[in-house]
Amino acid sequence: GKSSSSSSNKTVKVGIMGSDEKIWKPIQSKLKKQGINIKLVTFTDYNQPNAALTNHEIDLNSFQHTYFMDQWNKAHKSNIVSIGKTVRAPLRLYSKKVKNVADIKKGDQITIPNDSTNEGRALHLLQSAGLIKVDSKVELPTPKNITQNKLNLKITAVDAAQTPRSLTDATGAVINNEFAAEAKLPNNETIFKEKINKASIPYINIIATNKSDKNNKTYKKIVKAYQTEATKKLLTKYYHGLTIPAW
Amino acid sequence: MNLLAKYFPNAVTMKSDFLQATGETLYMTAITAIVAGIIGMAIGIGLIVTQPGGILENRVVYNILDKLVNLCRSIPFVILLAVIAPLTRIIVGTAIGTTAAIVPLVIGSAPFYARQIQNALAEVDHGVVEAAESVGSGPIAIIFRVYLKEGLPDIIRSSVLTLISLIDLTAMAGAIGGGGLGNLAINVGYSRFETDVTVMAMLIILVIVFAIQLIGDLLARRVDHTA
Amino acid sequence: MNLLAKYFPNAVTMKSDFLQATGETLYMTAITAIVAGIIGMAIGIGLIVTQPGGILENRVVYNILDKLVNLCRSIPFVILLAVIAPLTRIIVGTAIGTTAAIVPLVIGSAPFYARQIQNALAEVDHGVVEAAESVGSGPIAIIFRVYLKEGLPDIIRSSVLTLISLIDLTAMAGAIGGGGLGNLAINVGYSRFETDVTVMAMLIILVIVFAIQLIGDLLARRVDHTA
Amino acid sequence: MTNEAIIQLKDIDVTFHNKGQTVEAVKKVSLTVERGDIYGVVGYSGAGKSTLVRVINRLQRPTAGSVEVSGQDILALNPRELRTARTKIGMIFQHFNLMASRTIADNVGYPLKGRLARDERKKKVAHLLDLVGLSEKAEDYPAQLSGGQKQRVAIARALANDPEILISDEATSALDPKTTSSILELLKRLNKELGLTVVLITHEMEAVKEICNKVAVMEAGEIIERGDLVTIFSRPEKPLTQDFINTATQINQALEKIFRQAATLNLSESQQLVQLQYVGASTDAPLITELYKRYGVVSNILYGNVEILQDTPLGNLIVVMSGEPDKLAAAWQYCQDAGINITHLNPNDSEVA
Amino acid sequence: MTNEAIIQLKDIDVTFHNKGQTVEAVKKVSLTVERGDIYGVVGYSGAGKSTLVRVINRLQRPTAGSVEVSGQDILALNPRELRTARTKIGMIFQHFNLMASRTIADNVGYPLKGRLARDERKKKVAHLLDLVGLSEKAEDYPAQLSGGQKQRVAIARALANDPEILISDEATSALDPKTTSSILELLKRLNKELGLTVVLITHEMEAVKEICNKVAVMEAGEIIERGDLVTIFSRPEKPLTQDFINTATQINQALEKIFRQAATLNLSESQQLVQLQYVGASTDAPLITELYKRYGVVSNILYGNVEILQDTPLGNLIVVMSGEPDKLAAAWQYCQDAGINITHLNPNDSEVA
Ligand SMILES: Nc1ncnc2c1ncn2[C@@H]1O[C@H](COP(=O)(O)OP(=O)(O)OP(=O)(O)O)[C@@H](O)[C@H]1O
Ligand SMILES: Nc1ncnc2c1ncn2[C@@H]1O[C@H](COP(=O)(O)OP(=O)(O)OP(=O)(O)O)[C@@H](O)[C@H]1O
Ligand SMILES: [Mg+2]
Ligand SMILES: [Mg+2]
Repeated sequence: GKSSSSSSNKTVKVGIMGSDEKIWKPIQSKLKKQGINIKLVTFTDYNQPNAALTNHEIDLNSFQHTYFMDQWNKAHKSNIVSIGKTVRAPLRLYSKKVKNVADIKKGDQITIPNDSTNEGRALHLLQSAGLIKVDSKVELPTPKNITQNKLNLKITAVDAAQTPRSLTDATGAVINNEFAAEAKLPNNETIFKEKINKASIPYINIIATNKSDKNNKTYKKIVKAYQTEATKKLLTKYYHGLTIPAW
Repeated sequence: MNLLAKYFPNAVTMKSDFLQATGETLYMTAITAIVAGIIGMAIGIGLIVTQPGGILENRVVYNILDKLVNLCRSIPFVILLAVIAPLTRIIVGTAIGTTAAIVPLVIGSAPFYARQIQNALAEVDHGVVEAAESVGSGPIAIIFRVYLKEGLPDIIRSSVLTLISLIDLTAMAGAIGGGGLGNLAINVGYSRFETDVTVMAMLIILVIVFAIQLIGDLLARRVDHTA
Repeated sequence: MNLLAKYFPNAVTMKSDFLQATGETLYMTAITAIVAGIIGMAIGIGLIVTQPGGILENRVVYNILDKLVNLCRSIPFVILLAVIAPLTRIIVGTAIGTTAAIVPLVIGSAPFYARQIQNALAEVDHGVVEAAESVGSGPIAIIFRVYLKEGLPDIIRSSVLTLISLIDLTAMAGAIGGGGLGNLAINVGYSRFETDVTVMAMLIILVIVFAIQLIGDLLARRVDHTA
Repeated sequence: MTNEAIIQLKDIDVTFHNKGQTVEAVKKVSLTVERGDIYGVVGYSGAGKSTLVRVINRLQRPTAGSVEVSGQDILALNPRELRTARTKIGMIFQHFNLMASRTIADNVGYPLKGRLARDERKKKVAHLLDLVGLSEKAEDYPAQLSGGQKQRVAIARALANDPEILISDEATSALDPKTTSSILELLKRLNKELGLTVVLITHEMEAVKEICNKVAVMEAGEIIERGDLVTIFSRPEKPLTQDFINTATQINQALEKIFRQAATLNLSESQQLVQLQYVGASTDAPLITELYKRYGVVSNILYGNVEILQDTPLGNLIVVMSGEPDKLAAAWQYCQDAGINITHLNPNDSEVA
Repeated sequence: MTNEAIIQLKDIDVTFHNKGQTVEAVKKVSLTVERGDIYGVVGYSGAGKSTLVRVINRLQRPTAGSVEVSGQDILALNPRELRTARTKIGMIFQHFNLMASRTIADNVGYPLKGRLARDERKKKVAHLLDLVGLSEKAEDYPAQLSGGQKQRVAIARALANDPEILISDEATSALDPKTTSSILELLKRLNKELGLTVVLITHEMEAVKEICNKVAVMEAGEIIERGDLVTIFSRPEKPLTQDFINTATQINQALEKIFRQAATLNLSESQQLVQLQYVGASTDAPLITELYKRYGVVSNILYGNVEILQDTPLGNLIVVMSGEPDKLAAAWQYCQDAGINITHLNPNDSEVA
């Protein structure tokens, strides 16, 4: 579409999640000095930014990980591609009631985010923590796909923003880094953390665009502007090490 | 069955999920309807009888109820889910799960229903209320034997409206682990791009909505003797 | 100002955000109210006049409208936001942003309003309609000069109810980048655990809700000449 | 006035179905109203009067039968034609059916909207309100009116369109005698001056006597008797009609009282209680004086009702006649020859004529 | 019957405020109704009758004044006491106020719920419906009734509680003469047998004549005349009262017609048109015969209304008297001496008495 023009005074619309504004605002001002106008379009729903992208209502988006993008492309026969990594946002298992995974008792309740990718990811996390086993044939498991649950844990999917809040009721909660940071959860309440290994690669967040715009120079500049020390500092400031730069 | 499998490839494999979700939706809707129904009805009646010119005119009570209803109605439901967690914990022991969802659902729908009841009862002919007063009926008798009886067709129609809105509201109960068809449609169908699951969930909701509307219309017609 | 800063540490730094969000909420609410108001009113009137015994009794049209309303009301709003994106794109050129939010808001609230209007007009005395018929009034005159005129107090009360529900609905419009106070409350206040932002956003919504209710009550009282 | 039929109902049936129950409100009724008639319809409460007249402007579609108004088959009209036809038929509803949301002036002006310019409309409304004596309530709302005031608004509204036919369903039932009189006079004037045809449902026999030229009596969905006013009042055939006329003249109550009275209880051999009924010119001859002059019979009027219907006098007297038995017999013969209906009453029979 | 006052209204004012407008519906009205009275209240439409009686059971709180019913200060009662007091005051509303959602039987049974056991209630309701002739409509709903049927339901409901006082606001206005009679008879019987006190608002002077023992006449919010029935009817003082009585007896219309009639237009020197009005025993003397016997004066009755109110005859005759001028004068003198009110009418004056 129209954004393929690389004229420098062109406005580029970037779709992000509302909570990422504080990271993107400084980048926006920085780019302005370089003659690139960024318009930030904030979303709250994961489905919308990709739809908007394929419809050229926005030019870039930065909210998803590769895995989600692949899923989306498959389902919508779209051609969204990554043009740069942003951060790793490992999931963590938190608890206010126990200090160790081993202290989790029979019949305890664990909450997990209810959006499908995080839900599946959270179940995998619980599996690697040795709490449950899930059907390996299923890519994105739901609590239905739990094949072994020795402790007879009650696993409840709730809104991602609810996971920190559910710590009052549940023994443990799998919480996105973003919400953990916002809720200012103390580090010592982390009882298990997603490992950074090969398996976690698909969960690296990216800046994405339509395949046709893959080589757009302006967009590359924007990626560059993101992948800076300044951004790293900001991430540390806001996420206290919960979110890890991935470039 | 072949056709079903063709158009609902994912949904057909999730029979138990659908059953459970339907059960959750009906459970949340039913319990909420009863509790919010009673509370909303009570507040709605309270508003009517204490309003200026009402049979128990009382400026203070009226204003408190009126403002309370407005207050509750000002809180977006998603927020409500979160902010009343402490209350939910007191009432049902936990703030997550299907039963816990009922508390915010009640608080989210009772004030709405109260307004509906208030509007419905405002239509009851004042002359009939006077006739009841003239034979010595007290406030209780006038409420139950005049307002609720005379306003019944409209109350039923308003209840249908509220009930259907309530089903809509239960869709959001997924946020606190309430489950239900709406949650299935959103968190499985929609966010995993399994459109057929969304469609199937919506079809089931549709059936419930039509059933409620049908029964409501029948009842309303049966109790409406004005023409 | 000190006190404000103490109790609303985050909110005070976001004056422009609040202004913008308030503007967005008002914008979405107002435009939706007008569009959904017209559509809902038309459908509600359609239901009343084509219903069995209505002045333009027509089983087919009545059933189509009735089912259409039920159908739309069966779709949870969050789903609606997504499924009508193609339609939204056709109408406003884009499926994201404040203006784009208006399309699902209209589709989400118009059927609800239609039912409200239907219920309100069902209360208009049949004898008065007959009186109008007896002097040779046609359907248009009866709709505008009898139904809408006689039903006005109830229509106003129902409109207030719908308008307030609509504000609630705009809170979800944030999902498609619609912004607004609800979005602020959810995405900043709720998701970022900045409770004061939530509270502030809710206070502003509260003011809007109270204003609507107040104006509505005043208007309804002014046009109600039944007692 | 021509003899042209303006309303012709033929074999009208109206049956209501309510949850299995069936009410035959009107059964095989035919009725012809001629242009310029003031046609009274009387009958028991629930006889089907309101239902019958609602058929005239098709507010009630009959289950069977045909309706012709001003030569048009009302049942065959399409909606547009029906509306035009209705503008010529004014209707005053038994339950008024005023619009609570409009002022009195607006209620009355309702039918004129779009037909008259604003100024003319205002003038006409003012005139109509003046006719019914409600000028100072023009800006009030129906809820602020008394029962009779509401009824007068309904009357004014029904006249707003200058209808050719006025259907009046108990239009004076809530009015005091004075106001009733003035309304009836108004209708009569419109009838005389503009040829307004009126179908007047009423239970007030005074109203019937005052303005109707024809009467139909309904009972249980049927018209049991009909005819011109004087005939019906002077020679009612059906017991119901007689009852209505008697209750209207209160002759039954009078008789009861008379029978209880001293004067009649000790009647001597030479005294006889009789009821005299006559129509027409008889009153011009001084009957009572004549009876004395000719036969020396003294008549004492205990109860009397002599009235003039449509310029025809109608007499109804209860008298005690005193005289020699043979003279009395002669006097009675004289009366009969003069066309006077004479009934001998026995006060000791408590049975009433 | 004792002379105990059962309803005592003192200096009642009722003022309505509507958007700046003020209507003084009732002004400084005092009224005493004694136990066993059937007190008629008549007056122009909009005179304030309904408003006044609504004060009795405090459906309308007066702006000023005091209300005493059965010795209780109604305005001072607390809600519970008021409810008890109200059970003893039955009220028939001008607009019926039936509950659309209840069957006829349930409407009538409404006041009995909780006071009578189910079986007794059923029996009583059946009895009441029978009294008003609506037994076969017991299971119908108000919307299926005719106007008069609705009114009868309202009457039955008002009687359900066996009230001591019945306030009846135009309770027979929608009823045919026969049904009206039977309802009035019913009220009279309840009055005689159970001492029911009735306040009867009506515009039907026949109803007043038939059952009231006292009458008050209202005009523009005030009671302008009051007294016992015979006094009011025989010697009405205020023009309004006279008008009402005249319109009721239709004497005005009769005069108009008479003036138009042949018999009166060519009156000779020796003829005179006179109106004779008398109360009481006068009717026992055979007046007309007497006039001929004594003075040779021949009287021809053109219009006559002789009726019996509360066992007192009341005569109103319009006659043409013929005789020698000096004999006529003597005859008139005789009438006057006998307590008969005599008015000379001049047919060429179109002015009506
Ligand atoms: N909608 C209806 N459903 C069933 N029955 C009805 C309906 N309307 C009228 N009726 C019945 O039809 C009969 C005739 O009613 P209608 O109103 O014509 O009587 P009416 O002669 O006007 O009486 P009134 O003098 O009391 O007004 C009554 O027995 C009444 O109960
Ligand atoms: N709620 C009200 N607001 C304002 N004015 C009112 C109200 N109710 C009655 N009035 C006025 O008070 C006056 C007396 O009314 P009321 O109903 O007592 O008359 P009424 O004597 O019963 O007349 P009718 O015989 O026509 O029923 C009328 O002029 C009426 O317009
Ligand atoms: Mg009728
Ligand atoms: Mg009145």
